[in-house]
Amino acid sequence: MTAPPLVRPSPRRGGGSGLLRHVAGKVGGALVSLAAVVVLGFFLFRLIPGDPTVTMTRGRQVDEAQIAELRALHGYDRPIVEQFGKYVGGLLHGDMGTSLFYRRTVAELIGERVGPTLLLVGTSTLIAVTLGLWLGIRGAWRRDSPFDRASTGVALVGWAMPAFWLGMLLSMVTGNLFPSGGMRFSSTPPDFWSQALDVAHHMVLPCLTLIAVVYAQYQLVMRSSLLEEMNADYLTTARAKGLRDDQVRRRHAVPNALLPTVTLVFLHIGLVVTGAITVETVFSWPGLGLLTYEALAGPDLPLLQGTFVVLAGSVIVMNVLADLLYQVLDPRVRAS
Amino acid sequence: MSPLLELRGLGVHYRTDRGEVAAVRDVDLTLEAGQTLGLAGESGCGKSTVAMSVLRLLPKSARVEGEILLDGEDVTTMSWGRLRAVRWAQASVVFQGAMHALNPVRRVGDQIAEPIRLHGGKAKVSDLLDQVELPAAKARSYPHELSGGQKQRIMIAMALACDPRLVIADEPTTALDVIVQAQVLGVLSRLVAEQGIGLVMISHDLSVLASTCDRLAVMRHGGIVEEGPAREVIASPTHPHTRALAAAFPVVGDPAFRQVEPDEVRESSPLLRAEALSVDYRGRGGVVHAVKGVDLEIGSGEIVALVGESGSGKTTTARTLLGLRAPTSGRVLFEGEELPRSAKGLREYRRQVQLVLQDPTSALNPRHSVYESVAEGLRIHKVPGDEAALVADALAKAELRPPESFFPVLPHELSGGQRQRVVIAGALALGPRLLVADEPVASLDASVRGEILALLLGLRRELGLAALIITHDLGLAWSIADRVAVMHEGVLVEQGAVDQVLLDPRHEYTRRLLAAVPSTTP
Amino acid sequence: MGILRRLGSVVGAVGLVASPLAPAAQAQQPVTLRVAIIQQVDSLNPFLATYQASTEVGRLMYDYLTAYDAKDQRPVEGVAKSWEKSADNLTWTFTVPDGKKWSDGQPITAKDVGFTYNLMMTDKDAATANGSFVANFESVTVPDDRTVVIKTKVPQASMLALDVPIVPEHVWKGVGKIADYKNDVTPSVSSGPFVLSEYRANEFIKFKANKEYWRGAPKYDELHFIYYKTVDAAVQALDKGELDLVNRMGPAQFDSLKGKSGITLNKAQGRRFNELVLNSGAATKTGEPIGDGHPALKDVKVRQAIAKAIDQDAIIARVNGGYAERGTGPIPPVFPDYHLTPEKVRPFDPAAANTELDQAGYPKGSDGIRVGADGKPLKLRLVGHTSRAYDEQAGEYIKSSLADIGIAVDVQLVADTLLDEQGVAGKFDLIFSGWGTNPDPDFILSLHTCDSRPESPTTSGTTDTFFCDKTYDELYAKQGAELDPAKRSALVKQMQQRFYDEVPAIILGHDNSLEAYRNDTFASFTIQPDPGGVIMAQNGMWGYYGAVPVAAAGAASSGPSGLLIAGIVVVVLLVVGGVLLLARRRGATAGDRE
Amino acid sequence: MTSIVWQRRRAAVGSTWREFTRNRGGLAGLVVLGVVVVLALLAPLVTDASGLDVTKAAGQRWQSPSAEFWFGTDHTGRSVLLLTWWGSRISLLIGLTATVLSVAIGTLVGVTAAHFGGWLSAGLMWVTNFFLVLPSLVLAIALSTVLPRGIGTIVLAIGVTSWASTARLVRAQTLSVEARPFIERAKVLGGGHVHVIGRHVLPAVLPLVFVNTTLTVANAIVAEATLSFLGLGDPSMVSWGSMLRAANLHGAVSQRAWWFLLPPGLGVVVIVLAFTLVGRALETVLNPRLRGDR
Repeated sequence: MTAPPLVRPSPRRGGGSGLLRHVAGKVGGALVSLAAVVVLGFFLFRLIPGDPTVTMTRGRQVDEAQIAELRALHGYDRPIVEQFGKYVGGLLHGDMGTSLFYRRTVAELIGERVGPTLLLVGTSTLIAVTLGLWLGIRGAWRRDSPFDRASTGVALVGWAMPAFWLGMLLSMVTGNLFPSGGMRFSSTPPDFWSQALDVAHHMVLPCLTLIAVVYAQYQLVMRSSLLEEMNADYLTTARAKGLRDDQVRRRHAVPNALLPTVTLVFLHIGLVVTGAITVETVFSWPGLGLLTYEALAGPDLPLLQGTFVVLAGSVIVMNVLADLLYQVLDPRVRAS
Repeated sequence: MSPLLELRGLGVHYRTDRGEVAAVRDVDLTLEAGQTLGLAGESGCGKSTVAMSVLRLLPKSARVEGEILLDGEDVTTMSWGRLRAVRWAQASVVFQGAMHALNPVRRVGDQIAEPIRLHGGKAKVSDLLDQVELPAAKARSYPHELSGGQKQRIMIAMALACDPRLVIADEPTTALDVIVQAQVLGVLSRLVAEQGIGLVMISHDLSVLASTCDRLAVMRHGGIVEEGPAREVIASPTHPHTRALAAAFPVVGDPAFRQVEPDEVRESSPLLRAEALSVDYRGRGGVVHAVKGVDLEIGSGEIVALVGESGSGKTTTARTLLGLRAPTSGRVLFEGEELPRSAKGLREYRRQVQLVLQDPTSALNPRHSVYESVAEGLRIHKVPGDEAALVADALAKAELRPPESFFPVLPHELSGGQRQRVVIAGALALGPRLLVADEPVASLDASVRGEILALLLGLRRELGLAALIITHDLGLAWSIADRVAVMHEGVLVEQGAVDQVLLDPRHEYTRRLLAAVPSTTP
Repeated sequence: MGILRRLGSVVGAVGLVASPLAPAAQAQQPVTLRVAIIQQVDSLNPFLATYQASTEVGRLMYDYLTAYDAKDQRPVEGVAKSWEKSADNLTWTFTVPDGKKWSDGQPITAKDVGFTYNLMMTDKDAATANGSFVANFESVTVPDDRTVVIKTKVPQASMLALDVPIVPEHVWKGVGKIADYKNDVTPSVSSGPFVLSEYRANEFIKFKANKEYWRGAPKYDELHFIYYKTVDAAVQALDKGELDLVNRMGPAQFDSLKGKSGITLNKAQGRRFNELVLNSGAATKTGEPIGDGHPALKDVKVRQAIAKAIDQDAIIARVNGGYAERGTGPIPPVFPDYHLTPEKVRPFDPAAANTELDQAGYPKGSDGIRVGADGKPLKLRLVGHTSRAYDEQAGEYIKSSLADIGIAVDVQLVADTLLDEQGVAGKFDLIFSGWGTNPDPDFILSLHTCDSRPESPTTSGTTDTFFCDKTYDELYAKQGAELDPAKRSALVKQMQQRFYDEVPAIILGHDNSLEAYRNDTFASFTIQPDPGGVIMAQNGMWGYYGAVPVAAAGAASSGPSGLLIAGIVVVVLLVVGGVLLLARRRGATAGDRE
Repeated sequence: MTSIVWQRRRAAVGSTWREFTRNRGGLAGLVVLGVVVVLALLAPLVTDASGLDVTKAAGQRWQSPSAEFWFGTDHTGRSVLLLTWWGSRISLLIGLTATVLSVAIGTLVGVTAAHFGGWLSAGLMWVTNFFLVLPSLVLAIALSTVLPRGIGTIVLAIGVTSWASTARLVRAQTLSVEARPFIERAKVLGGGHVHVIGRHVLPAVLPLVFVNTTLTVANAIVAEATLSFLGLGDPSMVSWGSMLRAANLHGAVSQRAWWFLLPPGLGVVVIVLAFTLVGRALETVLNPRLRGDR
């Protein structure tokens, strides 16, 4: 076994005893994990000392009766188990409570922020994956070449950078080229193309920042994954067959090395999402990350709880998808 | 007309951190079409390097000198384009360990078809599969879905895809069970005969080569020490190395190879008994019955061979006898008493029964010196007395002399045979009465096998040590065991005295096993 | 990085070329005032909106019964043009003039006023935000379309400062449950100068000029409030021309814009103050002590010594960057009628403070820290907000200042909620606090009366000081009933003097309001008060309403047009880059290798 | 006999060191780390901590670099050089402490899960996988929000959320060591759990843990910077993260105050890069599989 360069593709599993059973097992496991996130989300945010109703009524003259009423309204007077039950019941109906700060439902707030985050994270992931895989393949194939050394070096530097710092630097360096923040100008004409271009324009810097910080993961993983395959006997077989170098790489080495990497891409979407917290903060991108940051200021516990459950939950879901994708992609796992 | 393959003064050097290391020196070989040339030698003798150099498949750190003439054309001076055209179309390779030589994520049919498409051949995958006696439907399989023998046949089919004139088979049957090995060798021989292909066959196993090759070259330390017609080389080897190699593959039934003196076989009191032993695994997809109702007895001072193919349950049986896993049903008796279950009781038991593992390299912690490895058991059991003296004594018993000089040595500084002696010394330090040896010589080079076996026999003679030897090799059983037990799919199908079982097998499976053993006496 | 930088420079080059083209592409844009909004808008529903930003937005859509004059903030015409009160000061009659219209063309009548007030008096949800204004109302009646009669239970001094948006009855009577109504239907039915035209939570709020506005339509077409998460982002945007108006700037940001072409700065007197509360004995209404304040702080001499030891000018210079005015009482200089100028200004004099403490019986211990009569050393906790840079820095100053007079301070910065917790429960020795003030001093003065203390140890009061002083309370009662402005002013000043002398809190400073706007798009704004007033966060909407665009400045902003081209450039670059990469990859793989 | 053992160990360390020094990146990283650590340790001796006190700030606000203030001043007039210097102490302290916590938990869980099978192992693996999947920063944010501010909280938040990958790595390595025949031999010799873990598993796993540690430190330092940037750090301490937070809050970008933005950020980059390089070099040395091609 070996230490991971930064991260390591999940180990391959031996031939399963039926795809269906495996899928059921995975989905079941994920449901348990989701449940754990929900439990964690509830009890973690009960750790904070003090009475939330007092906080809510700060600066207002209220009497005992009003406090009691508020407590009853929010259910704080019930036993903790009952509160938990109510919370879970609410979650199942998409009710995550009400933000103390915005005075709107958490579900509604999260709902309107999901889109921008998906757009930002999706775009940057797509580009980062393409870039990372390409660089990783090239680097590994010409191991220790100047290209390999340079690109690995650059990747490591990118990886070492705090995303928010890079973001601030970029916006300082680029001057007036790109908007200072937000997702669109208020004065852009409402037609689709103007809006799309406007959003694209706003997205350049946050996207670049996320890519620069994230792509290294993919590059380094792809590189080490391919390096591991480089000495594989089947590549000698392929060469012996008379295949050209690029054919050996494209047809044999890369497909094998790609499998663990693809899984990783999905696993890392969770990390990208958390990276998005700081990047969205720096660029005022109106997504879930910024919402989390805003929730920190109070702190707005119901909102924080909501974003926690949603972010952690979505990463778990991604993880299951990755696993299922792996089932489909890798014949060794897929077949009986 | 030039020969199919001619090596003239071939030398291969590897550049390493410590300078150039010669892997192959001054090798001259010639192969005519329709001929089979065997290349024999122990691991590291350079035989695979020779094979790989023919298609210039050596790593970049290798430097090749001399000429490699393929149909009169020198491979070493070919342009890349020409070389690519020659690869597989003129000469193809059946690689060692088909498990890794096939791309795990592509269907085998595609992999067979790949060179055909590349070199513009006309062969059909289904025909090729037919030639190697596989159904055409297997083309849609992935490598992991096939058994070892099937994969090796796929490799052969692939090698034949472009009608090459030369096929190089590098250890094509290693890691296959005897019966499968016999089948694969049969396929290869038939194809050579039918299609007039030149075949270079590389193996460490002289018996394999003897049964298939016309000519035989024996390599050692990168050079050829003996070459000639196969029968001659084996029947009357001139070089001592060849003799050692030949001796390491005992011929079942040949008294010359039987090392047990008849008078050594004596009646003895039972030491270890297994009664109706069954072991189940809880594996993927349900329960696996690994061992089914085995009754086995080992007398004190007796050597019993437990023979079977891989997966027959013999190793599981041994683990259970050692108390490393609990039987599902049945029981194990040591000197008439059932094995203890408590950790303390088991620890005591293990002073009596010790294990010798297949691969001494991995059986020794690479970080521990010989002294530490041998003293490990003494420390665990807190054996009283002078530790250093006890260690020295154990090493001496394992014929590592002078023992003190081995104390600080790390395993990787020892040869394979020495390592196995260290393992045995570690076991002996505790003064056991029974050794369970799991394939004790399988991973050793042929030339040192005899020594280790002789050591085991010597220990029996001097210390009265009983042994249960687990092996897939009937020749080995023939050479040192008093009694043989044959295991097949978890069941002991036959057991008895060696002469009786191996010379006059009753069970059909034993007969099949015996028939498949390649023999150096044609 | 290399790639990024290269990409950046290429984009940069193209961007430079592109900028001059910008105005041409931008002919028929409406004239727009773009304003940064940093604070959240909690609701567009005026009955629910409590945040300052929300009420400011509300003022654009809905006039109040009366307004505050832009120049000196005295009551002027709002929905009502004139008013009179009865001799007993309990009945007020307001007249709504003819001719004012809602933006949908319906007339504005007294019925709308009556509907609004009555809704707040009957529907608990409708009283959420501004219920305090009508809490004292006996009845609101509408004898005819032009007249509103309000009867109060006791005389109410704030009758001409009822900060209640008057909503159109014909829209709101069909609303149903007020608490659930978002009021984000566009276009809104407005009585104010602007009509809501688009609302995107967390992105922007757009308004169009209300052509029906009775004072006359604004001089430009659209007003956009654009969200920025940090002031810094807004300042950058202003610098880049993406914005026209920014407020709430920090001193550093304000300074950074000094001397920039195209930007005019406005340093205005603010209505906010920062204070350091000293726990002079937290207790409930009934006088039951709560919390764990240091007993020495109950001694007014200690409090006065502390006040003397703190160099307020240094804090203003360093922490406020000079952009604040020295505090005395809670009412800021922007309201000169009520602002206190003490007869004897307390000097910054650590030596005197030391002497006073020595005399008062707090000798210094061996470690240099003073010890009280009870043997308790004067080690004080100072609680501040982690979220506020001011607390962090001012805390350091206070710590070192008090160290000079033998008082040890442990600065504890905590989350806002925790700070609230501790503040409400009296679990502090020193704590940072602060308030914004209204033109009418009643509320800010009420905070320090005995009745503002909490009902019980587990509830919260409105007070932050827990101050309870008979003299102060008597003065408070008097000023509330005093309807003669001059006399009331004197009373208010007396109260503040009492507050100043008793030192339940030290008013550290009244922050300046720091604003900036682009003078290449907008020529002028109406400030309140004039001079020295603010553009944004006024008691009114004058700043936005009175903005005058630069003639033909309609498309001066290069932002949106530059963006079109830059956006295209980026897309093109990405495509070209991709093609190049592919091409290079082919080139690379064509090479031959073992 | 112990002398032999020690001699051998010294020789092993020596050869590892020689191999390590052949990796130029790793060596450079190590030198940088050494310099930074020494500087951080020297800070109280060489510099005057009172310069960190806003009340005693020596300079004007937002001064650009000059002879007096090499890195300029911040929003309160303090020397950015001094802040960065002292900030390195907190960043390193938190990074290292959190790593120790994380690696300790990870190693314990990993070895336990691999060595003792059964329900314990299954349970531990489930927890490990759960933490592995859970975005650690999100959890760390939640933890630091609900716990009182301070260095301890940050360390706890980072340590408790980042151990899972170590645990998985250690578990895999333990499994692979335990699959080796010498473990079976040790068991047959009568060795119990303590013997097997102490004599065979840990010595084989620890080098890997060591490699992992250097990479974990890198992660922990970035995590600290991120948490501090989000305002979850100890507000009374100057760390690189809190400096960047201040830079962001007080408008370093709009001021173009690059001198306030660059030093703390570069500090993080350099330290993280140094740890990563050292980690990668160690990995090449201690892990033969990645050692140069044959």
